[in-house]
Amino acid sequence: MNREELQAYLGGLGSSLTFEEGGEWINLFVDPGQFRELMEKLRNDEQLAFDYMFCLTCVDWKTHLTMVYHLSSTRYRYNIVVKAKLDRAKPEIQTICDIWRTAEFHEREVYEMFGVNFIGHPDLRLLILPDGWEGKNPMRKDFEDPVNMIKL
Amino acid sequence: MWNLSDIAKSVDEWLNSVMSPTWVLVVEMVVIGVLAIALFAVLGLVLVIMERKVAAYMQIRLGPNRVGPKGMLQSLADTVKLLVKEGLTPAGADKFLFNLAPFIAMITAMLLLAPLAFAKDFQIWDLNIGVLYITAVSSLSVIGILMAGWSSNNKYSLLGAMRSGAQIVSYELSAGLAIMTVVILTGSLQMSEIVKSQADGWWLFKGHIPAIISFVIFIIAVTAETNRAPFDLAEAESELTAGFHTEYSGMKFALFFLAEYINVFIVCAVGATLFLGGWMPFHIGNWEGFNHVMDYIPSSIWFFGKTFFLIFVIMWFRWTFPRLRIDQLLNLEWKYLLPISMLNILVVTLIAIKGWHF
Amino acid sequence: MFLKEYISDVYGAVKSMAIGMKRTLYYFTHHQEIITQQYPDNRDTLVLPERFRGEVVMAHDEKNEHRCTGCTACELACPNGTIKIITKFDISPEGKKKKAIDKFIYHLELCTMCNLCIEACPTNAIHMAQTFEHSVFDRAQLTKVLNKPGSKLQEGVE
Amino acid sequence: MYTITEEILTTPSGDMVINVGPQHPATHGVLHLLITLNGETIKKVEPHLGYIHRSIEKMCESLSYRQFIYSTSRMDYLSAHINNHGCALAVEKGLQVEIPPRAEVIRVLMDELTRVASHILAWGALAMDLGAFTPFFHAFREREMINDIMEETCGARLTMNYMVPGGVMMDIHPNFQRRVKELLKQFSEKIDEYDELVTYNTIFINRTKNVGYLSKEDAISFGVSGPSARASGVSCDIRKIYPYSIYDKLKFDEILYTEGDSYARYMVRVQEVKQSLSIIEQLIDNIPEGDFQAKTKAVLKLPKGEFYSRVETARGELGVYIVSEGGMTPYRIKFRSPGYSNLSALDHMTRGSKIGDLIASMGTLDLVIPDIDR
Repeated sequence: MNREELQAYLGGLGSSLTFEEGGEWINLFVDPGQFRELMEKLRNDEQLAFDYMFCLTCVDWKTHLTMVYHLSSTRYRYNIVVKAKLDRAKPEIQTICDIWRTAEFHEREVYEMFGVNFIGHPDLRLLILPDGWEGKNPMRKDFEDPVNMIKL
Repeated sequence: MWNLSDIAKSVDEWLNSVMSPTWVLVVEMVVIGVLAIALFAVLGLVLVIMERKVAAYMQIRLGPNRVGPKGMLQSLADTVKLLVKEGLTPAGADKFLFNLAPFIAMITAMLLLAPLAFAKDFQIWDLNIGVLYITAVSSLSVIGILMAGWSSNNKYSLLGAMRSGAQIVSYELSAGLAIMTVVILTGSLQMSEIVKSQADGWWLFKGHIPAIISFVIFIIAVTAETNRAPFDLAEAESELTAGFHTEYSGMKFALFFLAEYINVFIVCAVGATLFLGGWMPFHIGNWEGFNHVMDYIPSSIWFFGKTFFLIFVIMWFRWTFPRLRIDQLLNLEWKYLLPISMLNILVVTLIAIKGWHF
Repeated sequence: MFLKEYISDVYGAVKSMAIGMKRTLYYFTHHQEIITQQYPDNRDTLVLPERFRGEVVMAHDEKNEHRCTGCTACELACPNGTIKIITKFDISPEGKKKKAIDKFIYHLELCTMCNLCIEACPTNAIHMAQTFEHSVFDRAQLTKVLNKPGSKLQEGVE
Repeated sequence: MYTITEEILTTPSGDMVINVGPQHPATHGVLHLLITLNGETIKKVEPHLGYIHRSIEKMCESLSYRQFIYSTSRMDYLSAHINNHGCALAVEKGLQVEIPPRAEVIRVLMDELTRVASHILAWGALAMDLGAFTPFFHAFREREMINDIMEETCGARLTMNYMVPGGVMMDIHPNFQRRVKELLKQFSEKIDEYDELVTYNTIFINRTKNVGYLSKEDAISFGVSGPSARASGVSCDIRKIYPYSIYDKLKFDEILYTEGDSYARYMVRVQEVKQSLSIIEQLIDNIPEGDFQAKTKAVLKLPKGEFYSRVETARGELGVYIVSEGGMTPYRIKFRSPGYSNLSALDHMTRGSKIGDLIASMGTLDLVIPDIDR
């Protein structure tokens, strides 16, 4: 499948999917409610078989958070980007760490750095931050640390 | 020609002429004790610097080269450092056992010195079961290690000690069997008898291939018994940081360190005595001139030369091989060394009965 | 054949070990292969490549003149805030006010030797020196003023 | 007083929890593993990270596109050039600049030299983890030559900061070609030694064969990349499947093993050294003349959008994800570091094996802790 075919095929997977133009790969926006369902389809669909998740991260847009999932298929060599907008005050999304096991660590990182709550994650604890860390999430844009952050 | 046994004899005669026999015994014991401790100190220094130099040259570097000529006094400086260091005892440790353990390790090593023949007729105690005595006492060394590991209140130490226990107990078997081959060939447990029986050739050469096999097994087994790489699972610094002596510091650590080297020296001395003819010079058949030159070299030089060659071989192992895993270590003993040495001992018995050896 | 496998096992193991031991024995007996550099002793003969990045220095010629115009390109290029330039206004003989550097402050303790300031400099005023023994007892000594006292801007450098 | 005697006596299962790290000889840095042991058998491995987390991603948000590249050398310091290359590629994707052919060749040469240096260090460090010290020093002999080459051309030995958006910072040193050829000659003489000391050694084979098994499916699922994944049969060499720079014009093989154990991971590295050397051999006499740097503006501004570049570092796939708002600094940068994903597979790989196997698995995963912690 070329890019257009792939995009058309992906569009048929869910109702609330929107595509973002431009970019190196197909950008797919999904509603957090249908997110888990879509991801399962992407992983298990024989035409797609996105079995390798090479990047999982989050971007703080000040008004909302965006989860960014980079998926790759080792069988067909497709790459796509799946994005989901989250509410910044109470960010929540279904976990996918049982679909791609690498997500377990990456979700823990996003959890502590951005404060996203992954529903169903088996072991959502602090991984990088010191035990007993309280307060804001360091990678959010409004994080201030007067001691350790030196403004140049 | 003067040699060590003549000196000992004349000292003995002089002491007998000035005091009663009871006092002579007391004084001689004190003198031997002092000499033994002095030998240990010197051996410790020499072996440490030797190990570091051997390691350095194998690793294409220079090794210690600052203290003294060519760095030869480096281990002396290290000893001074260890002496003035604070010996810590961890809070949760069993203090009595913790402090006792290094001494047990050291005393065991010291006890093994008794039946060694350092030169012609120069032996502390030529007891008639010398070989048995050595195998018996050397197995005590595991107690010191177990004690240290258990009392340290450290999980690394505990794991190291348990590994060491399993290791030493199993490798004693094949070490013992390898020693037995020479005992069978000689027909005596006495050290001086064993050396004398090699006047016309070392057992390594006289005993055909079975003797060589048992010599190799002996070297492997004693390397394991002294916890040296590739069998240094008790310390295994990349797994257990430092194993049973993780919590030791200062002089208590130095005692463990020294005990390890003394043990290496002793097992190599035993190996040299049993297989390489002890203080017997190297003779070739009927080359009169060559044999005469060899006889001219003092017997103590022969003994120490052979011992240090074996020590070098053990160091050579250490700086070439990776470490085994604990189950592979036990596999090697129970699946390879033990069956081979048992078969070997049968062959040796056959050779001894039939008198096929030279 | 169990026994055959067993024996070939033992033989292969012994052979592989002997190969390794031969190699270490080779190095034990061939001391010319030693590659150790005896560092503090070879200070006199130690030559570092001319591109080695040790610290930022400002070149001064024999007339105590440098080439720094105080344009702060290096200050902007530095990712760590290592460089701080304090400018002043010189009065030239014709009575014209001219901007010049007062102090070129360089924080060696913050520097990561990334060479971005050298690349950014339009007048080649600063360059990397090949020094590398930077340890001192007081951190304040690592904050350096690169322009020498009384130095001036070289003629013709804009 | 709390003693381990009590702990062992009061834990019914007889399990024991041991800290491996943050200061431990086998973790090559400040990795902290909490391992649950039953005797010598590992029941669980739980990594605790963050001991040297410098938040490079956050720092980069305040650095310009020229400046942030230097900080990525501090992530995976053993493949600093390749990290820088990845960042430069991501920025260049946004800038749409044409890289001069000379710069591309120099970049690839540097990348491959870095890969060789990294792999032989991994070789030595693995042997040291398994208890053989000598190979470590022998590895440093060749690594030292590479470091000298780097020092001469780039000006630093470890954190070179040689790649800039649009090319490389400086032209190669006049001695570069001669010294690289010396290095190739040295390798052709000494490469057998590596096999003699480690690869053929029975103890080494026993310690690594069938140890830390990772199946192909698990490797993909855990996001394992680089030599560790290729040992499980996953074709994941970014240089082959999504070629960047001039890798599509070069002749080299992707090393694939299917065993998935520690020995296969080790063998992939040893073979990759040979492949990298052959790449260097192809390029060293064919460095085209021309500029070493494309003309770029003094102040770089990326258009609004997202730029993702993938490069193959010595440890696996490095992804540089730049979100730009059109300003002078990136809005958000994410480094997808290979070590982080590789580490997540460690627990799965080592459950039920011995402590010694954990060390071997860790050594063959070739973890670099600053890469994991970023």
